[in-house]
Amino acid sequence: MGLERAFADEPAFVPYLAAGDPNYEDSLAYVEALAEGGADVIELGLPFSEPIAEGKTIQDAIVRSLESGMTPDRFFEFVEDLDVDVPLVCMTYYNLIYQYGDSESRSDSGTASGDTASQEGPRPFVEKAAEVGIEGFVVPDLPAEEAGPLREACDEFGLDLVFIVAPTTRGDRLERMMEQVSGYVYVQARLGVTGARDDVDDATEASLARLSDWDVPKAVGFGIKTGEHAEEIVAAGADGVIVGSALVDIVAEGHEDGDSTEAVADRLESLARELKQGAVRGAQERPQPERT
Amino acid sequence: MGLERAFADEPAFVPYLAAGDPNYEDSLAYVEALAEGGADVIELGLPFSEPIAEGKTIQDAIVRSLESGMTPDRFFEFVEDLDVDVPLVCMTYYNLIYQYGDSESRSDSGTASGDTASQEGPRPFVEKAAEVGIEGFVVPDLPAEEAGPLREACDEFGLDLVFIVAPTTRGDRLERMMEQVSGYVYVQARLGVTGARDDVDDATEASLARLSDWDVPKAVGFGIKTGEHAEEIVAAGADGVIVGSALVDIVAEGHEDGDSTEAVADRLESLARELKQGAVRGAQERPQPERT
Amino acid sequence: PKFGEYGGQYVPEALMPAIEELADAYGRYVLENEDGFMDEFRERLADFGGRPTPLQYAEQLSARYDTDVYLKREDLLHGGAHKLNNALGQVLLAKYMGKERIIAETGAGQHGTATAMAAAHLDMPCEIYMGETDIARQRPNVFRMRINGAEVNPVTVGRGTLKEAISETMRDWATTVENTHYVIGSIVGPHPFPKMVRDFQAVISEEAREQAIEKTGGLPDSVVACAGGGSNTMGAFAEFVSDDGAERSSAKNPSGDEPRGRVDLVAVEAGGSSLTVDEEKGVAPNSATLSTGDEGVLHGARTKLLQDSDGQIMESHSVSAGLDYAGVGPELAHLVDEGRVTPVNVDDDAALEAFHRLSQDEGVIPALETAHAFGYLEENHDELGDTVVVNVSGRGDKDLETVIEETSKRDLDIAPDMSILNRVGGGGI
Amino acid sequence: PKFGEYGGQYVPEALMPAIEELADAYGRYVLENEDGFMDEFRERLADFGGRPTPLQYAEQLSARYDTDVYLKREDLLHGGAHKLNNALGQVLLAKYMGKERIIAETGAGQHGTATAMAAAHLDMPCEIYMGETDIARQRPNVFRMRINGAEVNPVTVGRGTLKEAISETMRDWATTVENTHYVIGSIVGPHPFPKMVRDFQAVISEEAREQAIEKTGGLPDSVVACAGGGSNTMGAFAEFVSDDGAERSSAKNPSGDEPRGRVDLVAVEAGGSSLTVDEEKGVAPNSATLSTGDEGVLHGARTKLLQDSDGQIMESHSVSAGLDYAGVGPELAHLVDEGRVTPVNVDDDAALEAFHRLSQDEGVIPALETAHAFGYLEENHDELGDTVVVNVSGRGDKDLETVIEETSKRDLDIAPDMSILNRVGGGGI
Repeated sequence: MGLERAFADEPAFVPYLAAGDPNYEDSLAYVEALAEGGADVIELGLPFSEPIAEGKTIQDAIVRSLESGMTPDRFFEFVEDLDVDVPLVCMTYYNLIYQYGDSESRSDSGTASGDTASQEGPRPFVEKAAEVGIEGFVVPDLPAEEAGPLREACDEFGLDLVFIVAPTTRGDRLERMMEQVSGYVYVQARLGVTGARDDVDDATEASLARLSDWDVPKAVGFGIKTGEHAEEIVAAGADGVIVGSALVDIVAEGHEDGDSTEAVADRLESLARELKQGAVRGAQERPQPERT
Repeated sequence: MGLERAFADEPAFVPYLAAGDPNYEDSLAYVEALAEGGADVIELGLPFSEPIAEGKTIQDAIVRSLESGMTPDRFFEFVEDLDVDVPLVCMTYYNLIYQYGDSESRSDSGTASGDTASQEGPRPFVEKAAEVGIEGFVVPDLPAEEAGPLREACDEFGLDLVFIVAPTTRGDRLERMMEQVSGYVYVQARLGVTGARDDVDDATEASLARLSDWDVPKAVGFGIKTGEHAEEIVAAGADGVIVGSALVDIVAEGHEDGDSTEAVADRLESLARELKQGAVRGAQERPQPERT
Repeated sequence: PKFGEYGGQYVPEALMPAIEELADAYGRYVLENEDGFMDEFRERLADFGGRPTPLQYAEQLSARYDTDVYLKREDLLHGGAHKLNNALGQVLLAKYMGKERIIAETGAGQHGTATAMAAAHLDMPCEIYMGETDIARQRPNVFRMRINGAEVNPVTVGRGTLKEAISETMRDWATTVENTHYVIGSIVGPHPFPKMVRDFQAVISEEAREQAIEKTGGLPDSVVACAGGGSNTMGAFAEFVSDDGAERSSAKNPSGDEPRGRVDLVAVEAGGSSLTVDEEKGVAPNSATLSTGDEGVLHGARTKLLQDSDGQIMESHSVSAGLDYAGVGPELAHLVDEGRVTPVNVDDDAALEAFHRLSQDEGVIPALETAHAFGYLEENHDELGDTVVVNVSGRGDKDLETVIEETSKRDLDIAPDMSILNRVGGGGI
Repeated sequence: PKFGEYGGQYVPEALMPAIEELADAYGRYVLENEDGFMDEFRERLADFGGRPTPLQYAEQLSARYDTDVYLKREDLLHGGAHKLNNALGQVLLAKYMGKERIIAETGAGQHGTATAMAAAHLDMPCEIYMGETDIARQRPNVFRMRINGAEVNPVTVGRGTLKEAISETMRDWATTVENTHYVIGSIVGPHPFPKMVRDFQAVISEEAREQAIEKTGGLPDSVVACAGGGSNTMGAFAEFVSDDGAERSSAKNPSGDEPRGRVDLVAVEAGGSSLTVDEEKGVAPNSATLSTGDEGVLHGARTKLLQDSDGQIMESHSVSAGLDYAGVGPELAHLVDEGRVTPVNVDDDAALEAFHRLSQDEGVIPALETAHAFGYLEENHDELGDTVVVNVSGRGDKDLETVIEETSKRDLDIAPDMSILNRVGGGGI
C-alpha cells in the first residue's frame, strides 16, 4: 500500500495512457515520456473489448491497442519492459481480472502464473500484477459492493485499490467505498465518461468537500486538459490531478499524422510538465492545504 | 328479331373480331374479309376496359382497339362505315351500354342521340345501335337476372339479345334465360374464358342436349379453331359455330409481324371459308337435323 | 342480393352457378351457423387472428382535439390489417363447401398475404393473382405470400395492377369454379360477396360498439374509417348502421339501458392529388369513388365508379395503394345515397401528415390507408362530436418506403429528418 | 440482486446512484404496485399492446409430431414482438420516477422500435443508440424508430453492432442519469434490470399458464423458447419455474384443482454455423452462451459469456440478429446451473427450415429468433411430452430479406421458389 506516498510532498500529477497504443514500442516511449514530464503515478490502461466507462477518445485508444495485439500477458511484459521510476496503476475492467485465473488455455502464453487455475477469481491476476511491479488498480466497472474478492487479493499482495467517486455518489455508498479504498481516491469531476473538456466543473469543490474526512489522497479526473485546469483543481483542494484524454489525444493525433515517436513523446512530456506545474501552482494558491 | 334467319338454311358461321383492332381502317377490312369468307352473323366487339370474361387473346385485342381510340361513338361510326351484307351483333360489357345514355358530357362527340340523357339505362345505346344497323347484343357480364332493362330496350327497337349458356348452367337459370333469349343462344363449349384450343369438348353434346327444347338456334363457341372442329360441333347438333380467338390470333400475328392489310385479310377470309365449310360438312353428317 | 339499386350479379354465365352455390353456402353457414361454422370462424379469429382487438383511448389526440378519440386497433390483427377477418372467413367457408383450392386477387398485397396466411392455416392450396407492376413495387408482400406457401401469378395485361388482377382471377374462377373458391378481398363483386365480406368484417364494429359502451358508458358520436373498396369501412360501420336516431347519444347511460341514438358514420376516401379528372387520359388523380364517382357496373356489381363519359373505367390514384381502386362496395354506395354514411375525402398531403402525427403522438404507425381517416379527424374534429372511434384498419410497416419517398417530395413540418439513412451505409429497406 | 453467483451490479460508479434509484422504484412500483403502477401497466399492455395474446393450437404441427403443440402468439403484440412488454413497462416506470428522457440501445432494432413506440405513446423524448453496421442492415427498423419520433444515434466504434451500442448507451446514461432512464432491452445488465425485465415479460407465462389450463385442463409438459439475451425466454418460463415437481403433469385435472407437476423449460440458443470457436480471431460462430459460454462479467452483470481465454468478449454470430449476443441473462444462467432450464441449440440451417415450415404449415411467419424454437421442436419433439407450448416471440416480417438471402445459399427442400421476384421488375424489398 504505497501509492499514497506519491501525494505526500506536493500535488500529484497522475497521467493515463492505454498500454500498447498505438503499438507496443511507441507506447513504451510515450509512458516513459510522461515519467520524464513529472508524472507521480501512471495509470496504465489494459484494454478490454467493452469499455463501458470510456469516452470516445479512450475507446479509440483501446481499439488501437487491442488491434496491435495487447493482451493481459503482453500487458505484464509491457510493465516489465517499462523503464520508469514512477508507481504504476493498472486500469482495466473486471472481466479481464476475473478471467485471468480462470482459463485452462493459458498454458501457451508467456507467463505461467494463471495456468490451469480455475475459479480463483481475481487472485491470479493480482499476483501476476504484483510480480511485475504494478502497485494498484482502478476498475471502472467494479463498485465497492462487488469489490470484495479483488480487495482481498490486493491485500494479500500488498496492492492498492483505487475507487472512483462520482458527483452522484452519496451516503451509504460513500461509506462503503471509504472502507475499501486505498492508495488514492479518483474523484470524478463531473457526470459522464472520460474525455477532455474546456471548463472545470463546479461540482468538483462539492465532491472534495464530501470527501474531506477521507484519509486517502483525493485525485480529481475527468476533463482536465491544461496546466490552468490542473491549477484550479488543486487550488480547489485536490491532492492531485488525473489526466487521460488530453494525453491520449496527442497519441491519436501523432498516430494519424504519422509523426515520429520522438515528436509525440516530446509533446506528451511537454503537456505532462505543464500539468504538473499547474498542479504545483494550484497548491501554492491554496489558503490552507488540507491534505492528510 | 331477325338473327334467327342467319341459321335458317344451313349451319351458321359466326365470327368475332374486336372492332378497331389493331386500328380503325384495318379492322374494317378484316371484318369485311370475314363476310367475304362466308360469315352468316358477325359479332363485333366494342372494347371495355375490364373484360372479365375474355382470355388473353381477346384481351390483347381489346387493348389494341382501345389504344387505337375506339369508343362507343366511334364503334357506331365503324358499323356505319362497314360494307358488309351480314347481320351484325355487338358484343360488349354492360357498363358501356348502361353509361351511354347517362353521360352529360357526350355533347361534343360525333353522335347526338344520348345527349344530356340521364338515368335512361340501356335504352339510348340500343336506340343508337339500331339506328346504325346493329341487330343484336351479346353481353358477357349480363346474366338473365339483370337483363330486364336491356331486354326491354331491345324489344322496343327490334333487336335480339343473345345469352351465353355455360356448361354449368342448369335448372332455373336455363328457364330464366330461355324466357329472354332471342336471335340465337351462345353455347359455351367448355368452362373457362374465350381462347382457341386444340380439342373439342365432350361437354358440348351435353349442353346441346339440355337445350334441345329451346326454339332459338344454338351456336357453339369457345375453342373452335379449324374447319374440322366446326364440322364436329355441327355434327354434334349445333346450328352454328362461333369463332373468335382463332381469328383474333391472325390479326395479332399480322400486327406483330407488320404484314400488309391485304395479307391479313386474305388469311382471315381463308380461315373463315374453312370454318364455314366445316360447319356445312358437319350438317351433312348429322343423321337427322333437329333445328327448328 | 341488392342494396337499393346497387349490387347484383353482373358476371359471366359460367360463374353464375358458383355464385349461386356460394350464396346458398353463405345463407346456411354464415347466416344460419350451420355445422357451427360461425362458432369455428370466431374461435379461429380469436386464437389464430388475435381477436378481440383493443379499443384504445388515444391520449395525445384526445388532448389535441379536445375530443375523446378511440382507436379500434385492427392493425394488431394477425397479418397487420383487418383483411384477415374476411380471408379467414372465406377460406374456412370454402373448406365447409368442400372446395380444394383458393384463388384471390391482390393489389398492394394485403389481401393476398391475408389469404395466403389463412390458406396455410387451414391447409388449402392457394394461388394469388397480382399485377406485375404491383409485384415490383410491393415485394415484401410477395415474399410473405410465397413464404406462406402460396403461388403468386403475375398478371401482365394492361397496367398490371389491381383491376387487371381482379379480372384475371375471375377468369381463373370461370375455368375452375367446380373445385375452387375465389376469395374476393373487399365488399365488392357480385352477390353474395358484398354481404358476406361485410358479415365477416362486422366483427370490428361488434367489438367496437361493445367496447365503446363499456369504456364510455354510451355510444360514440361518430365512427370514422377510410374507404377504398370499403371492407374495413363497412366492418367498422355495420353494427352502428341501425344507430340512426335523430340525436347523437354520447350522453352516457348510467342506468345500464341499451344505449340509443345516432352514430355518424364517416367514410374517408383518398382525395389523391386532386379531385379533378383527366377525361382525355382516362385518369382520376384520386380514388374518391363515393364522393365523385357515378353509377355503373364493375367487377360483378352495380355501384359507384370512377369512369369516363363512355363508361370506361378510369385509372384511380392515391398515395395509398390499398385505397387505389375505381370502384367501391355497393352497400356503401347505397348508404351514402341514403344519407346514412357521409363520404368525405382527404388528399395525399393530409394523409401523409396524419401518418406522421399518429406515429409520433400515439406510437401507432398506421397504414397509409388508415392515415386518411386521421387526416379527416385533424381537419374536422369539431364536427365529429365528443366521442369518436377511428378504425385503425392496418399497420404501416408495409408503407415505410412509400412514406419516406413521398415525404421527401413535400415540405411537411411534422416529418422526421431521415438523413441518418443517407449518412450511414447502403442496403435496401 | 443476485441469482446464485450471477447478476450483481458491475457498472461505473456514476451509474450506481441511478441503479439504486431504479431498484428502489422497481421495489415500490413494480413489486408493491405503488400508485397503481402495475394496474396502469397492465391496462396499457391490453389497450395499446393488444394483450392478452392468444395461445393457439397448432393443428398441422400437432399432427406432424403427434404432440399437442400450442403457440403463444407474442408476434401479435403491438410492434410485432414480445419486446413491447418490457419497453412499455420501463418507459411507464420512468414516467412514474419523474424522468424526462428515454434512451435505449438496439441491435436488430426490435427493442429500439418497441421503445420508440412506447415512448411516443407515453409522450417521452427518446433516443436510440444503434451500431452503424446494424443501421445499414436493419433500415426498416431505423425508419420505424424515426417515424415514431425517436432520435437514432449511430454508434461508429468497433464493429458497430449491439455490444458497442450497449456500451455507448451506458456512456450516455453515465452523463445524464439525473433526468434520463435507460431502457435495457433484455434480462441483462445490472440489478434491477434482469429481475425487472423478467417481471414485465412474465405476463407471457402468466397468460400462457392460465390459457394452457383452460384449453387442456392441465399444465403443459414443456415450454420451449428461443434464447438470446433471454427476455422472451424468461417471460415464457417465469410462471412455470415453480412447476418443478418430480413428474410431468400433462395428465388432466378434471376435478378443477390447481394443476401441479413438472413443466420442462427448454431454452433454445442459436447454434449458428458451428459450436467451435476461433480463439485467434475472437469469433464464436454461434450465440450459444448458455450451452458453451463460461462465467464472466459483461454489461453490468456476472453471467455466462462467450469470451476468449483472456476474458475479451467474442464476436457472436447467428443468422438471427436478435439472438446474436455474447451474453445472456444472469437468471437464465443460474436456472441452467440449477438444472431447472435445459439449454439446447439449433443451427442456422435448422432454424431456416423451421421458419419455412411454420410459415407454410400454420400461416404464421415467425421471427428468425423464434424459428430456433421450432427447429428444436422438429428434431426433439419426442422428448417434450404430450403438450408443448412454444413461445412465438415475434413475427418474421423483419427477417424476409435475410431469409431469402440465406435460403438461396442453401439447399432446403422446404423453401419456396422465389424466382418470381427475379422474373418481375426491380425495386428493393
